[in-house]
Amino acid sequence: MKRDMFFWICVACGVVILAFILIPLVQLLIAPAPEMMKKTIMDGDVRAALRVSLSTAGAAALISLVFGTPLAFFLARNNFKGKKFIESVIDLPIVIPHPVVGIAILSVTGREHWIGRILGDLGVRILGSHVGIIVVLTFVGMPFYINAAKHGFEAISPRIEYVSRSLGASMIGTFFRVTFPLAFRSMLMGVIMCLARAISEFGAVVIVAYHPMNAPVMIYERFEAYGLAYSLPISVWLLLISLAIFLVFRMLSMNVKGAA
Amino acid sequence: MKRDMFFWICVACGVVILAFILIPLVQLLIAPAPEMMKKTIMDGDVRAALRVSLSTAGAAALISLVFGTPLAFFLARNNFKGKKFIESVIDLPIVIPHPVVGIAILSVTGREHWIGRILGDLGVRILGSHVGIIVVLTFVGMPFYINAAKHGFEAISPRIEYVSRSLGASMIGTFFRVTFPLAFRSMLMGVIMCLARAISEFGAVVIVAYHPMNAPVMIYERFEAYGLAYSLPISVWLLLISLAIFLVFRMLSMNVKGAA
Amino acid sequence: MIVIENLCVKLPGFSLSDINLRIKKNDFFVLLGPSGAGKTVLLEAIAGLVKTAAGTIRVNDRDISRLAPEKRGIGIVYQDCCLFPHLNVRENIEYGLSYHKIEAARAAELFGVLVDKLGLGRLLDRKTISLSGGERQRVAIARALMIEPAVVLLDEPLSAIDPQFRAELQHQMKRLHHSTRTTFIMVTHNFSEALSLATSAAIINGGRIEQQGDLMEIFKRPCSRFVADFVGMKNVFQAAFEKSLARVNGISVHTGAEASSRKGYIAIRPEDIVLSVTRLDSSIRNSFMGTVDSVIDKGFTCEVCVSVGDTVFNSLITRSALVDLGIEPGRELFVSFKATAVHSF
Amino acid sequence: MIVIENLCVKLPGFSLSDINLRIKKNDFFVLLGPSGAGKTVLLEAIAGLVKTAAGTIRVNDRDISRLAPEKRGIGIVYQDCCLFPHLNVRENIEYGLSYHKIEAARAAELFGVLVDKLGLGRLLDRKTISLSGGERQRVAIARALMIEPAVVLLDEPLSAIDPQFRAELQHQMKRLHHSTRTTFIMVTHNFSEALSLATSAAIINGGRIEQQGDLMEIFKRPCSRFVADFVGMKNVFQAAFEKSLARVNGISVHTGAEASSRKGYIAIRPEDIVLSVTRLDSSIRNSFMGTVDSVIDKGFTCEVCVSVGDTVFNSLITRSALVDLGIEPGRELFVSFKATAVHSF
Repeated sequence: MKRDMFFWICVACGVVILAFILIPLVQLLIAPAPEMMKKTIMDGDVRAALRVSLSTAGAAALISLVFGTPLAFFLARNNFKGKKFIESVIDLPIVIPHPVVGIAILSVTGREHWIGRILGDLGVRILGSHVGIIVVLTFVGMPFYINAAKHGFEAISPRIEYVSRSLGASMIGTFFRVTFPLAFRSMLMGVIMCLARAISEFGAVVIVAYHPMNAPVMIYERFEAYGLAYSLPISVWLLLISLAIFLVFRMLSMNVKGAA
Repeated sequence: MKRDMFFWICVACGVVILAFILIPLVQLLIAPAPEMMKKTIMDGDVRAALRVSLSTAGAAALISLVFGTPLAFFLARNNFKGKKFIESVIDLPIVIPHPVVGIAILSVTGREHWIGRILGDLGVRILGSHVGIIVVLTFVGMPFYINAAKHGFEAISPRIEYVSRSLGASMIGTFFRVTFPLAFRSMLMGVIMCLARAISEFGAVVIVAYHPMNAPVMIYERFEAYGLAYSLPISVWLLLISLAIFLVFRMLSMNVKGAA
Repeated sequence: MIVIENLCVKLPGFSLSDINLRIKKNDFFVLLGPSGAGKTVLLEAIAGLVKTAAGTIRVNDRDISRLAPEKRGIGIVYQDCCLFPHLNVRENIEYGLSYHKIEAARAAELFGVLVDKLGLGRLLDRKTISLSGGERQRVAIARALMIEPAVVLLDEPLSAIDPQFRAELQHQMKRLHHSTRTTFIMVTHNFSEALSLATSAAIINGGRIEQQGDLMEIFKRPCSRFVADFVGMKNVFQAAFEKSLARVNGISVHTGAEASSRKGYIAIRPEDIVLSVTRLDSSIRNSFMGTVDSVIDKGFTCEVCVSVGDTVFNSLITRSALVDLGIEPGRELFVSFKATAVHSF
Repeated sequence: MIVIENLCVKLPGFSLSDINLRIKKNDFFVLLGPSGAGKTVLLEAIAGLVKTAAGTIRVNDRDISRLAPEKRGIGIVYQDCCLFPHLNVRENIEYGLSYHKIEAARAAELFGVLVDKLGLGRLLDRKTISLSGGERQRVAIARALMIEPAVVLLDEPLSAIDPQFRAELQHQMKRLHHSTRTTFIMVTHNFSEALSLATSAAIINGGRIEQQGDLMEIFKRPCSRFVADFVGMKNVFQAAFEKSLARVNGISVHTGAEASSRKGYIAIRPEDIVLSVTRLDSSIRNSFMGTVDSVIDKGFTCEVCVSVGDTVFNSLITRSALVDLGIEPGRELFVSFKATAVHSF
């Protein structure tokens, strides 16, 4: 098993790609001085923006969990005409350009559209509100949760549920006693992916709600208004949050593979 | 097999989610009048923006293909210490908030950083250039290609390559005569996913290059400057391009499942 | 008594048509068939796990065809066991108890019997992931029997187990069947496994029941070419019948009875064919001189192919007989079989 | 001649230790072992597909241990065939030709022979996806032999095939082996399959060679408890030896020769144990009265367990003998076996 040319081409490509990804990120992390980092996090506006990012993304993940789980389970267990279509629709938000998502949401929530009028009568504002941010983050994040949960459910043999039913458990009983414990980790991974996607979103949010300002919008504003140096510290803080979420996700996914 | 409560909960969630995704998109598609659509596409600026989006995204996909394929194959065939780390690094760009990607790229390509100085000496400008857009789009798009290609390679039993080698073919010969034909569709799907992701990017691009203006940036500019109505037609054009790409991808992925 | 009438199942690319079965209470019934014959689908239809297009299933005169699986009282044991991986062995076995009104004392007694008969005593606190194939299968059987179902369906329980341990589990299943009042319906594609466990059986192929009844009867009198091939009837020849004679490629074979049709098949089990160096002076009516084509060693026994003209007879003999007769390819000898060993159809 | 010396392979969670094998040129050699014994890994090590930690492999006096797989001239046929799905049958078989300097005429001749002997004529233009298991396996064998390798490695070629078709492929493989100069090394966990195909063999377990040599010799004289169990020596007892007597649970068993140690095991093959209703008046030295425990029906043969005191003997007899002797559980009869049938180790 000598190392041939093919091996060295692979290694070279690997080194180039890793450097391409890591060098900018590491540079970003070491760029601001520690005092600057500290000063930034003491700034009330920055803290508010980070809080907006985390709370709206968390809400989007929760909504995806509640509404997405039954649909994911249904798709994992049933084959029917139109299933491919439904799966395609669920994947749609992933490929839609980010500002277009914002434009699309605004186009149905304005006063000219019946949905917008119903929302208005209910006192729900989308443009420039927390609710609006949560709506667009759910839109972009939900496919990640549904797909992860669906894969988790698909990995469980339907036969194991059949056995549970033959032993006397109903469908709902089987779901909570067998399916949920076995799919728990996949569902958690889905929630985290949805969260990560929601926190990283900028293009759709900046259209629907420039204020209340979330962290990505604040980075953009500071970059535009004051230049690169002033946007660095808050970028680093947001990056650290994203990396922490990613790390949790990676640890979960490694355990899944280890157990399988 | 009666339809129980569980079934109806699943159906209800499915209807809510499909409506949530489809209604804004359909509304967006039907909002602008056909003449307006036509007028928009005759506008030289709009055409230029779409051209920038397509050409930079295509370049990013091509770069990902060339550099990513050997790495993806290597990861699919070898187990070694640090493999998980490398895979994590490759996934990193997916979770990094979009404006932070732009900030990170700028932080190493400015005059203060040695990489920026080298690029400057070579006459390569990142800020506000096609090259800059291609760099950030490659950054955000490459993970999608590498993961898809890796899965494609993993789905091919190494034994089938072993057989080819036992019959006298070298590693490179085996790759081109056996592995590539079998993984071709997965690689193509990876290229398309990379392309779709690159076309949809806004946050990183708007930081690195407001000009030359690509389509998402133009949508944002028109929304900010003239309001929702003026951003609609170009949003629809970009959405149609994304949907076409997505459709091609879906058709490919259905055939893969059909053949397996 | 289990009565299945006109059962049909339509799945994409596969269907079960018009299944009729009658299985006696407390029977050990075997469903035999090649892979892809629809055996597992039939079990799942009985258990209510796949949708049936038509037909009824009655267990002890109760029509269960429209009931949810959890209301049918039918246990199922899959080939791949399907243990609950997040529960230990004891929790797996006791899973169904909470859904059934079984007295605690009765449950404890039954648990003891199953654990004892299946040799699970030392495994009760183990995680299922650490069990061997045979252990997993025994846990799955105990779990199914713990709720005292009217019927237990076993889907090739022996095939995923190392050959060394098969005999033991076979033995345990036989003893378990004797000690319960549950009807066992087992699926297999292995005829000798069926012979060791069951007395009655049905042969299924391509989604249809080909034959059903007493197992030895099926073995001796297969009703179709497929059944004959499947149960190992190697000597199946096309024949033209004249009274009690069958003409096969110019050879006249005596059969035990007059044929009802003019054309058909005859079949002779390989172990019913006797080989000898001299013509046998006995009550055997069929005796032909032939040449040994080949000898296939099967371990304890050997399969000898002998050409008589254009017809090749397949005979199964013991190894010692092979040596005693000095059989080797090219040697001439006599092929003999009784008229009553000839089965025509 | 293939000589493997001190071969070691270290994989995560598994290793092959110190493998030594000598395989004659043009032999049909069988590697026997239970699943997980390391059979496939050993084949892949020989073919150069897994990294070896130590040791040498020589084929016809050429050390190939450091060569790339494509330089070794060793063909491999996997259990799951691994046909190239994007090529048709003909393209699969001819895949290796472009890498070998084989004259066109010679290649055409060889192609013809392989297609003919393996019955592939009608399949040549078919897509591999439409082939049955047996057909796929035959294509894989033809593909490997097409480049005339010095050695072909067969990884359980029969196990994925429906039982009905196994005998046929077995037959074809035997004939193919006779007509080529290629050495066949086949892996299997099925002892009777090995007996039908090969003459010499090695038994592998837990990554080590337990015994190697003539197959009948291994069958008759297993060198360890594991080999005895594996090849089906059911009567294995712990014994204390006194000259040519072995004491087992209070019974004295005559053995053919004096034992070299004081403690050990004796083993008797089930088919060497004779059952009779009266004591046999013959040259048989060992004869004990016992009680029938159980009868396990194995189709053509039956396994009868007879208790003699605390010792249970396992005897394999034919069905007709079972009926003639009227054997059933509880019946008393004699268990007899020749001193030369007792194997001590």
